[in-house]
Amino acid sequence: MDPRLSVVGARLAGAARILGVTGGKGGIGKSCVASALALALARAGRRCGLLDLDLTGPTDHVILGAPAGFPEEAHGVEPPLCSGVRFMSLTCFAGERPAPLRGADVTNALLEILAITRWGELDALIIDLPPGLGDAAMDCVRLIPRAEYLVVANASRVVQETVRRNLRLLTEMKAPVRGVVENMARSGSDEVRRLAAEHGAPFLGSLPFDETLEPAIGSAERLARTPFFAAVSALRKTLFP
Amino acid sequence: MDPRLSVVGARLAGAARILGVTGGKGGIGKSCVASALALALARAGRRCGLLDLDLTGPTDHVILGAPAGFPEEAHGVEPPLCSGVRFMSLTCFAGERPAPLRGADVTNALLEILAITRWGELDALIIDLPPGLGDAAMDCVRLIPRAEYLVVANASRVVQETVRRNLRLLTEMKAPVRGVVENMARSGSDEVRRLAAEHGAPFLGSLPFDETLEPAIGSAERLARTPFFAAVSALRKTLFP
Amino acid sequence: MHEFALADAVIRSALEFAEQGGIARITKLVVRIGELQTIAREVFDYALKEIMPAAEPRLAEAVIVLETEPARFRCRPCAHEFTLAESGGPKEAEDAEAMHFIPELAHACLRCPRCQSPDFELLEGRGVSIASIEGE
Amino acid sequence: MHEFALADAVIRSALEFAEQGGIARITKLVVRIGELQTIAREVFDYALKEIMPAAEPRLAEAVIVLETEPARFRCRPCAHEFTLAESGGPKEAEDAEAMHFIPELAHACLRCPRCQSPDFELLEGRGVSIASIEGE
Ligand SMILES: Nc1ncnc2c1ncn2[C@@H]1O[C@H](COP(=O)(O)OP(=O)(O)O)[C@@H](O)[C@H]1O
Ligand SMILES: Nc1ncnc2c1ncn2[C@@H]1O[C@H](COP(=O)(O)OP(=O)(O)O)[C@@H](O)[C@H]1O
Ligand SMILES: [Mg+2]
Ligand SMILES: [Mg+2]
Ligand SMILES: [Mg+2]
Ligand SMILES: [Mg+2]
Ligand code: NI
Ligand code: NI
Ligand SMILES: [Zn+2]
Ligand SMILES: [Zn+2]
Repeated sequence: MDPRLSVVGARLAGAARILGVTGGKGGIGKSCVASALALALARAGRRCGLLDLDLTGPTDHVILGAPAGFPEEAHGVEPPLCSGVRFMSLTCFAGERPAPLRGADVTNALLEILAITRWGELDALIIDLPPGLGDAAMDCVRLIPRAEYLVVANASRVVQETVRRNLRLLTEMKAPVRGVVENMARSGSDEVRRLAAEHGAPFLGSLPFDETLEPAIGSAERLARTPFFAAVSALRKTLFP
Repeated sequence: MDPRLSVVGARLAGAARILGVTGGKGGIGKSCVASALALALARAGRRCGLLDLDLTGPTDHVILGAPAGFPEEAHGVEPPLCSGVRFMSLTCFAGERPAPLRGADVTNALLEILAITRWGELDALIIDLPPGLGDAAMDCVRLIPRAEYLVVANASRVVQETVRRNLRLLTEMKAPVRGVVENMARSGSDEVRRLAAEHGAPFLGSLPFDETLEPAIGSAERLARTPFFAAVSALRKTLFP
Repeated sequence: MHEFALADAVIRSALEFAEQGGIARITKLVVRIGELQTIAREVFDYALKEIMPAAEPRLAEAVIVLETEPARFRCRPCAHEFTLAESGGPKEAEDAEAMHFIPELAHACLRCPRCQSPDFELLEGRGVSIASIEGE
Repeated sequence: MHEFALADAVIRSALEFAEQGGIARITKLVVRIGELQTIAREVFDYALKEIMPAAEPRLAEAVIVLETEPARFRCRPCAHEFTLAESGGPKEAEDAEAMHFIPELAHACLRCPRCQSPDFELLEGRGVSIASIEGE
């Protein structure tokens, strides 16, 4: 009998809403959107958590410039406050070491993190998901049935192919899709809007391709001054009015 | 007892060399590089196979414009010839249907594909790997011990973080890294060269960021006319002289 | 008939086993066929005979038994256990063929009959495996 | 002391079990502690008592038994089976602490003593689990 299954709900009970950032495809900016969204929530005075569930390719600690080191223990693990965001990632424990994890290990590690992390009261918990339709994505749906999803896409044909599969699957699993957002938008194209409509999901607009994003990575201060962040802040208002 | 384990070696015996295209990070162009490399080999008169092992996010069929439909069966499965490349992907069987696969399913599906596919004589088999350090990456090392690896990277900080973990792991698993290539290079930056040097891997040069690549996706003819393809063809000469 | 490739794997596996165990003659080989892969016994039996090396003394007198194993699934989200028939089975011929090649495509073709989830575990009856080998 | 969070999980799980089984009083609870997580028995015992609801009649008389389960691994590439001691154990205090929080970080901290691969299976001795519950 796995006692962790009995405690996940209680650990997340203080989070008013839970939003998974997904899309199936790697490199479309899920982690940048998830991190910026968490930051935008914090800057708007909301209590916000960010959980990086891309266990074998974590990057949110790089984007936010989270300091290294084990989190505080107090009747569980306390997610460190990082630029106003309660932050949790496998890197809090693994540091720089690469952790190759097979599917069953991903499920176990994810369940352990959910069982021991004390988020406290949050207005929103943002979950950054890995690419692929694998263990983390399915466990998120299975273990956190009240999670809603934000799907990140762009106009590229290979991205559309992957995002389409992801949207079909979320719909089949009855996971509520709060909307689809286009990232890295360069010019006015209608592909992502059409993709959203195809699946009956709201299209939440476009986040611009932003040359200034990359040099801002690692500093919340600099991130907050980018046009990308301004667009994510507008998205934040739509998602968390 | 799993009989498939006894036949993998024999099925791949006709391939003179096997090259896995990896990098850990999604969206850095692994699939574009793998597909273009296979195409470049075919155009250079080499017998080449391409195996898409990104089972939950396959895209090589989109990039090459591979026709749909089950492959021919003849004492096994015959990889269809697609623009001169012997091509195999889960999409040959799954079509448009999304296939959510947990880790153990990935291992099983991958092993089944390896056990039933008759590649015949090949000068090179290119394997396109998914992002992450998970089941497919580890099974590739475990089941195909003679595979060499090409690591795709770029100058982005989040990419470097992920590729570094991937390189450390390949080295630890004693998987031969044939080299590191920079993709989507925009200007002269030295990050990827330094990353390669850090891990004692050859730096194989840069593939340009190419605006004309995206509209060429889906047609081998158009792909072959892009500057990206010209750069991949040069890389082909280095890797397969 | 990709069954030949699987029969080939079974034969190679049996010979490997004999090699490692220092077995001179395999007397009995029990092969299990999972229901999910819908391999017809006769087809597989024919494939095994076709693929069998003519001049292979270690297998010449082996009795080959084929057993079919029913497929059983358990849904992860709702814990419901079900059979292939209870899942409704493949909806189209294409689904059946997809699972014939790659049984894991069950996750693309079948759903939990109780909650419709594709996130189920295949407990038994996947594909071709060797249940036992006897030799001397 | 994140042991409190795990002890909390154990108590909730036991009460859930009692609820579902219509059990009025739990008489015995056997908790297994995997070696890999290096949770000290005394710490966990203390945590269980601290976390135990004071006014919980269903648990008031339960005998709680803690068992330690040694860790056993099997390497996937080379099939070698080994113990935590045979792996050489964690090299640094940081490695031990990482596995204390997330036992799967064994794949970042330990290697197969025969072939150095991080691709091994954890057969036994991972973390905290409930071995059995008795009640009436
Ligand atoms: N709107 C944007 N403009 C420019 N670059 C972006 C944008 N969004 C993301 N990127 C860049 O794209 C790369 C991948 O982003 P990341 O958030 O890691 O994607 P994912 O999490 O989907 O794999 C990073 O190098 C990041 O800096
Ligand atoms: N050199 C390049 N120049 C411009 N776009 C590229 C280049 N390489 C890849 N892309 C684009 O980047 C996206 C991701 O490429 P893909 O090959 O699918 O990455 P991966 O397989 O690593 O996830 C695609 O939209 C593709 O068109
Ligand atoms: Mg990411
Ligand atoms: Mg991440
Ligand atoms: Mg790819
Ligand atoms: Mg691919
Ligand atoms: Ni067949
Ligand atoms: Ni602790
Ligand atoms: Zn179900
Ligand atoms: Zn080993």
